[in-house]
Amino acid sequence: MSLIDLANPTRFLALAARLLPWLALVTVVLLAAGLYLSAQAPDDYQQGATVKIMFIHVPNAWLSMFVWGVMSIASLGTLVWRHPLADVAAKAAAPIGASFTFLALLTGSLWGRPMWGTYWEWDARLTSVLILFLMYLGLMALWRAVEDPTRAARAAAVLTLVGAINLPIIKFSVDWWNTLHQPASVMRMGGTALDKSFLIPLLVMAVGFSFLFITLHVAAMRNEILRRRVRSLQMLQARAYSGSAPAGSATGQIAGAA
Amino acid sequence: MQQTPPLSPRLFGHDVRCVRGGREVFAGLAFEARAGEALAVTGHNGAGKTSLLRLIAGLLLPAGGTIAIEGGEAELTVPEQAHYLGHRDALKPALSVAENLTFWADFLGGGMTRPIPDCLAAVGIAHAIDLPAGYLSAGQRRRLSLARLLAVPRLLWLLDEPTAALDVAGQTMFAGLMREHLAGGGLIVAATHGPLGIDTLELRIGGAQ
Amino acid sequence: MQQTPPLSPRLFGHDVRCVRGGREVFAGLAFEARAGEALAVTGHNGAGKTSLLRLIAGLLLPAGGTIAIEGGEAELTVPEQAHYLGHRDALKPALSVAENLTFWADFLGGGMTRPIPDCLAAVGIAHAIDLPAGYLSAGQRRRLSLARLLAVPRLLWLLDEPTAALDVAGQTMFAGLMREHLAGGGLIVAATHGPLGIDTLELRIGGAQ
Amino acid sequence: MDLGPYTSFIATSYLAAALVVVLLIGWIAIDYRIQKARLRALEESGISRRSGRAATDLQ
Amino acid sequence: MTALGALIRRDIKIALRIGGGALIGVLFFFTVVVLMPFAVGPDLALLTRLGPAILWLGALLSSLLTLDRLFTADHDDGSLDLIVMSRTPLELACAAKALAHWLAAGLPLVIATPVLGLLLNLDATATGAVALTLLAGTPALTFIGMIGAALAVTMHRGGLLLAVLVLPLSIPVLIFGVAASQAAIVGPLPFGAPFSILCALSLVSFVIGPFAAATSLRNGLD
Amino acid sequence: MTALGALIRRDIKIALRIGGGALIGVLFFFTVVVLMPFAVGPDLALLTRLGPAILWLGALLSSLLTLDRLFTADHDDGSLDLIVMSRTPLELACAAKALAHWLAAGLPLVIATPVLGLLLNLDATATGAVALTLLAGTPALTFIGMIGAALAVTMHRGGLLLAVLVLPLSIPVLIFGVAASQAAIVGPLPFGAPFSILCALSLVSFVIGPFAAATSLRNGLD
Ligand code: HEM
Ligand SMILES: Nc1ncnc2c1ncn2[C@@H]1O[C@H](COP(=O)(O)OP(=O)(O)OP(=O)(O)O)[C@@H](O)[C@H]1O
Ligand SMILES: Nc1ncnc2c1ncn2[C@@H]1O[C@H](COP(=O)(O)OP(=O)(O)OP(=O)(O)O)[C@@H](O)[C@H]1O
Ligand SMILES: [Mg+2]
Ligand SMILES: [Mg+2]
Repeated sequence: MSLIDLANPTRFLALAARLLPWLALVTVVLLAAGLYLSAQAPDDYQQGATVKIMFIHVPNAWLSMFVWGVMSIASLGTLVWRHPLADVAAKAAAPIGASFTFLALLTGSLWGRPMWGTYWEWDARLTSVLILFLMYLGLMALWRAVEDPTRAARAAAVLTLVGAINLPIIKFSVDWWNTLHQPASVMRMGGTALDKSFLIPLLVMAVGFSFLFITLHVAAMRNEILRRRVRSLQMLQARAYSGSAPAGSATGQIAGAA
Repeated sequence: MQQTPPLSPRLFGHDVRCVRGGREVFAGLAFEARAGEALAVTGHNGAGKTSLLRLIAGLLLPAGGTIAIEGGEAELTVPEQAHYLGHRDALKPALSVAENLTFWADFLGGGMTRPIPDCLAAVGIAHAIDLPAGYLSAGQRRRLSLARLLAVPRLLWLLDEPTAALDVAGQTMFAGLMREHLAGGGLIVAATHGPLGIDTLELRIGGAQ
Repeated sequence: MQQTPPLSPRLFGHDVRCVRGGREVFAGLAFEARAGEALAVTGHNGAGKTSLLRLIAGLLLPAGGTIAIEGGEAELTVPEQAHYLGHRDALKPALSVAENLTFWADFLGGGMTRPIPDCLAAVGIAHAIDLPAGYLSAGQRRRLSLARLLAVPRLLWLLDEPTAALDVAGQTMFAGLMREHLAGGGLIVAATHGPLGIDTLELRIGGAQ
Repeated sequence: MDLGPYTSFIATSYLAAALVVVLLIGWIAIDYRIQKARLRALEESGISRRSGRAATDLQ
Repeated sequence: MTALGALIRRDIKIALRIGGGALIGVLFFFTVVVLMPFAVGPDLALLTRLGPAILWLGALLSSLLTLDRLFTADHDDGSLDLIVMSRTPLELACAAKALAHWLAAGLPLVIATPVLGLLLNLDATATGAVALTLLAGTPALTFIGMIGAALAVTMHRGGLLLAVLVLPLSIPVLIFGVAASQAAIVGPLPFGAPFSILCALSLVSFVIGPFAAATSLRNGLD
Repeated sequence: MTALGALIRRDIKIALRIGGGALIGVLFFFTVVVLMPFAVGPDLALLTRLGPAILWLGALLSSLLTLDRLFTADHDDGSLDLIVMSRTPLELACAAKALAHWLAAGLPLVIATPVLGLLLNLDATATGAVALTLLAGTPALTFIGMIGAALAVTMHRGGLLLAVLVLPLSIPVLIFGVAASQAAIVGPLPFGAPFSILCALSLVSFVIGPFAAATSLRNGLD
């Protein structure tokens, strides 16, 4: 099955119908295994049981950024190659990405309360995730503001790409901004040197959430394709019955020209 | 900037397809016009006349097919060799008649233009030269738009119902201007519901009503 | 809400003067129409046809003169007894055809209205009842506006070029609706450039072109 | 399994994640049904994809 | 009542459909509040102290800036002509439209306040106080802003000009809104006094707003 | 060059004529800054401390909110069609329009800053620093906001949605603008470092803005 085939929405629908059950199955298995493993994971000597929040927090944080990346690639597809599925992919990914970002923020705050004594801190990483969340919402607002999906797609693609450039800029500038006024009051876990007993459940959960994303994304793309089909059929219907509209007005004819 | 075409230029479209708002307006359209010819685009409301002009002007992207000029200025695209006169008249009510026209002459023609007062006189609004464009009646606004076509020479005129809002005298005046443009080797594509007052080829979109 | 006029109602204007943007459009205009009569307002572009309709509808204030209905519902003003159908169609693209019409029926008629599906069927867009109004073509939008006139009974119909955008079948259908309205004792004032398909009195503004 | 003094925080995190995921799945599933139903209704009312082949290819 | 109910229902529906603007106001509110720490610096104590002011400013700007299409949208598509001609008094119709706008765009601001309170490190009392004052005060902002929205029909432009016209009128609301919130948080004044003035301002605006807007609309059509 | 010069001259002329929007932005800037003391309370020391932040916020909101008609005005009257068709590259035309907008609506903000500095009890150095950073930073705001203004053509609506889309993009400018001002006023860091980053951001936006706007305009016409 080549890329050309996939470009055909009908083929995509057929493929999605075949793939979705399997994707869902893999997701369920992975997430179940991940949950089991994280329940088995020992407590951290410093953070106690709260380390369990990590197993949801970190996968969601990763995915929040990963999804924007997917949308950026799709946007290139829309603007440069005008691939017919690209804007469907971008539009379907936005709400899912926003949900993951929301979860990263929420679980991070819930972790922060026991760890730092506050739900929120205007720290570099936290703030840039918050802005990412706002950008997701803005993008979704843009999709909602334009009725015609193809026109909305191009506008959204420009914004997605500009946002992709901006995110690292925000990340770095926020680092700067923070140290300028006061030393980082934020303590955080060592991070890199993660023990195996935490690493394995974390990785399983991360892969599980990634599969969750793929599953949901394929399903949402299918919905979007159907929605557009409904829209164009409705437009046909609007025209089909109109009193005396000339039949076959869709095709051009030449009379007496050149 | 003036067209001194080596060959006699030819505008043609081949298998043009237009989709707007997710709906096909027309498909498989072919047309052709040579230097000195005018093509009248006709068809019922919503047939796609305006859409065709905007496709030629590069303001809409065709869903398929090609539109090109053969024998024009080779390094320029079709829109760069064309004037587009649409329903909206590209005038700023706050600027005076002269300021409006001078701006378009400078912006489109890069200064190599017919003198502004001549153009205004040719369309019959020389007396209003210093009025703000906002005070003009609909017919006078249309005349001011027409003056733009004279101020900057372009090979192809794309006209969307150009005689709307013109009174009888205005239509005669405009027919004269079009005849001059054609005689100078120009091309015209005009969407119209009525007669233009010049000899034209006809391109009918969407079948008989 | 339904008009059951005690006398045969009469709409009249006397010495009406209209000033727009500081310029007099017309003055000393007099007109009259009785129950069952239609008045066609004609005149060249810019003569003041639309202005006259908006004066009657209370949307412009006359610079002089009176406009009144005799023998209508006494406690109501002229605009409150009238339907106004202008160039802009008062439809919300995001709402469906049925939602749009239901809103106007509820808002204008206070619930005492003809059933919505009947009205839509009468103007020939029953099949589109659940579509967003934004998907309709210009002619279909116009039909939906016409359905408003049927949904809520009003004595006086003020119509500004009502047949614009209607195709031939649509014009016949609309002429039938107007005839029905007149037969029921209604009044019509319509600005028009062409024939309406019913017998009318004529009011010419601004003299011959 | 004893989660110590912060049980509520951990539980809330997991529950919130579950809730959001369930909402997402529910939304997507319901949306699918709605679109399918609309398509069916349209096709029953005689609008077939073939009658407007070109118009329905996602453009 | 059918007429007014229909108008309110329609306006809310449109605000929530595709192309409607109901949630954009909340998003703007969010963005403005998130912006503040970047300007002021990430000092949580200072942010907490400024919290009520920041929330009120965000709500004020967002209420006023969403208002610009309140009447111009209806004017552009011709609905306003029919509303003016109808048998429903124009004042009531204006009030109904403002109410619908508040329900779709003002109330969500109040609901979003607790989340933003967390970001600004406000405690439960403080957040509650700000939300309560916003609940009492945003209707006043909508009904005052409505006057500007009606003027926008006459002037054929909305946006910033509207904000410039209306902001000075809304200063009293801002003052008493922040004062009441501060009173609830740090004292020493009682919460009741500024809060009842706030409510009084809202009540006054319910009367003045619709009348001024209706007058301006009647004169502004052409 | 004639073409771009003509475009800049026209846009400035229109902005300054009656009905143009050049001064509304300044008025809005004034209003927002004057509003702040009402929200924050009359604590002069605090106001002084917040001064640069307030001025920057006001300038940010005012620049972005005046931008919404940058392209839509030309789209509505059909000028944009002719600009897109012309022999001038669309990117340059966009840049010229943005430059004109900055001259008519951004520069006045810088000029108004000293007056507002007085109101906020800022001393001469502080006011100078803020004005200088605004001079370096407002072009970036205009050129970033231009992207939103071009998107507004596609969306058939400007206003708040535009602000919501563009505000996150302008956060870096805000951060370094305020940081440079603060550095000049209280130290301890040198003024130069954040200021040169600010300038760099402006330069980057000069490139990205016109390209993104032109892409969006080309695709957004219909
Ligand atoms: C709302 C608050 C929070 C947000 C928005 C947030 C955001 C993020 C993001 C974006 C990442 C991925 C970054 C990367 O891989 O480079 C991440 C990773 C992580 N976060 Fe958080 N976080 C928050 C709170 C917390 C808290 C309170 C803790 C624990 C004390 C925490 C611990 C971690 C750990 C251990 C990682 C993995 C680090 C790594 O892979 O290097 N986070 N978080
Ligand atoms: N902006 C748009 N978005 C989506 N569809 C559009 C748009 N403009 C026009 N259309 C549709 O495209 C079709 C062709 O429109 P077009 O304006 O080209 O017709 P036309 O032949 O110029 O009609 P008229 O005689 O009324 O000028 C119509 O069916 C119309 O509904
Ligand atoms: N909004 C306005 N402000 C100022 N003057 C106006 C306005 N609208 C119309 N006019 C002027 O009033 C006069 C009458 O306009 P009106 O629209 O009533 O003409 P009409 O007879 O309906 O023309 P048409 O046949 O084009 O519809 C015209 O000279 C016009 O220039
Ligand atoms: Mg047309
Ligand atoms: Mg008229």
